[in-house]
Amino acid sequence: MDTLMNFLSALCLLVGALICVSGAVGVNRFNDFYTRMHAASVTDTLGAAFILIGLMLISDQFIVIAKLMIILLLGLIVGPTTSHVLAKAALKNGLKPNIPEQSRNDISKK
Amino acid sequence: MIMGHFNSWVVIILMMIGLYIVIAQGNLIKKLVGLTLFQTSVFIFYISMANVDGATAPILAQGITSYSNPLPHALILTAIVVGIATTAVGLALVVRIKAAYGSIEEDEIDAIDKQEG
Amino acid sequence: MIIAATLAIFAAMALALARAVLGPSLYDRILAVNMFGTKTVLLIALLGFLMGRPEFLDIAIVYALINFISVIGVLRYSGSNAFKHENIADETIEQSASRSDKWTP
Amino acid sequence: MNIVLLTFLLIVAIAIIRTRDLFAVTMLLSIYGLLSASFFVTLDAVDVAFTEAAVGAGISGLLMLVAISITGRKEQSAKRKPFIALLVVSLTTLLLFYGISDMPYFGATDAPIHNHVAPRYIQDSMGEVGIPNIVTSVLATYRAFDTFGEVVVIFTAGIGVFALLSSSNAHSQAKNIIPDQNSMDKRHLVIRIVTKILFPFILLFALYVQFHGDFGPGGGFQAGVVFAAAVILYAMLFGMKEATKVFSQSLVQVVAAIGVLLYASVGVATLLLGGDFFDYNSLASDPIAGQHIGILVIELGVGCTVAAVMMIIFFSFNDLQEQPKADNNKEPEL
Repeated sequence: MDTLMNFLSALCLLVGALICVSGAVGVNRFNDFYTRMHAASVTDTLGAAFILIGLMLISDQFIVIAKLMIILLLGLIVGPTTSHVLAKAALKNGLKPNIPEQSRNDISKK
Repeated sequence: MIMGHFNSWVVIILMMIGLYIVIAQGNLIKKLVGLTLFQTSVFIFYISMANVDGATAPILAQGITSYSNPLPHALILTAIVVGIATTAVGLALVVRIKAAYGSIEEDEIDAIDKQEG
Repeated sequence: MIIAATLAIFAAMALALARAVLGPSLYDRILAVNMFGTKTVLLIALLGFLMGRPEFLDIAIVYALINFISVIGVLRYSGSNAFKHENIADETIEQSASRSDKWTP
Repeated sequence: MNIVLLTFLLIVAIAIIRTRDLFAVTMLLSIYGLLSASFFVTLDAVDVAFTEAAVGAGISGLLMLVAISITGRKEQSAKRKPFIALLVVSLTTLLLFYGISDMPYFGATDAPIHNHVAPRYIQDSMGEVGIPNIVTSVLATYRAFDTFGEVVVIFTAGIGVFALLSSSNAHSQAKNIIPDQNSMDKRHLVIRIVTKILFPFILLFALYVQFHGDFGPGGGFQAGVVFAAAVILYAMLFGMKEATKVFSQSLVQVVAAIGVLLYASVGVATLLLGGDFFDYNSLASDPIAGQHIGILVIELGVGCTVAAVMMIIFFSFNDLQEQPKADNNKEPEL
């Protein structure tokens, strides 16, 4: 049981860490603010959730699990909200998405 | 040997970066940022001094015998809040200077002063 | 495994830092700060376990809250007219904007 | 680990020098605050990290932003005699490097700082004060007079900001012209609802921090800042008018003064009961119980003052920021 928990937690931590790093790489490699934001916001929430769940699995005190739960809930509520507001504010203040010529034509046809 | 003083070196460099900003850059808000850097470097210095090898946070718990030094923590805790309060006073002064001179660049303020006096 | 996760968080922090320093537009910087804040929450949680005293997670909760508040504050004041996007000269986005101004969302 | 964090700190500080856009500088400063707070966690200073998290990353960045939105964003690229500055800075650096060369090494257990009063705090504070968080007992009992001074300084700073900003000319004009357009209005529905959900929990968390400070990281300073941050969030989203319905300027000012008075009255009460100034043992027949009462009351005083002063500062700046919007077009440098 204990080893199973440890294994699961290690798996969660590893997956979460991978997701976090891939998000950070995406933030640096995409060439436009909105694509960068999609990389950051999606991976932030998911990676954080995985890491926190991984930590929950190896902690043995109730209070620690409860606090991790609070952090997880906060992250799930706050993360998407800030991304939403950020994108909205960027669009409203005149930051245009960088869309290649061809796909723009596709959009305008529809 | 090298690692033993690494913290202090970084503290000195940070402090000097703050000092450089305060002396060399003309914008008053930038100067306040420099002061904040300076101030934070002092905090880091104190907290580094308080650290003890192999110790944990100074909150008593069973089965732990070695704690970090709590005195610098108490000093710096209050200093952080005082620091933000005094920074706010500085920002308020900057805002008033902007209202009086129409600028927050040191050179322009000097020029206006010379014209008037 | 906790150590591996911590190192990964450090790597992610470094990359977010690069975006904050380089970030051409204002919103890139806000994004980087937000991301940095999330990574800091995770780092604090991991450090608690690494140092063997995980009861100090209160700090991570404060981080999550304050991060939210500061990002909202940034957006609130970036909405005021001192921060309108078109006033910014050092934009690389601007060049692409001139190409894409026919497209309106 | 702390080496990595310190390197990050250096990178951010150098980036701050090189950046001309004040908005970007504020963002970097906020990252700097987050970094130094994580650094404090790695060095076991959880209480300090708590405060720095709330202050350095949140409030200080916000105040800078408000100030920048009043005074303008771009820094002039005036190169002003950097050689003299460089000379002074490098000289001081050399002297300081020489000065630290005989400091005790980082983490040394036999450093002088660890042999003076610290062992007494660590060994005897449980018996003398009776609370597990040594930082709180040092702050509130052993060095209560010192902390009192700090609280008075914070209070004075609050008064100073209020006096500087409330009497300005810009403030008296245009008071009734501008509607409440500057708050995020109806279009930010999502964030308003999320804030409405979170707001009571943040206040509750602030109270938890306030009263849990004896047992874990926390206390009056941190709780005050978190409480003020919650109110500031509300004021930013729903406008000053809504926020001042509950936390009106006069009420906040009175609370700030009451906090300081509460702190001082504990000292006076101990004097009257026959002890020394801030000697809580005389507050109850049992010394430990007396200590508990004393710490509870003064932490409450600290919390009230800090929260109220932070609100005063923010409200003063925000009032000013909302006023000049009407004639903002005149200002040339934007």
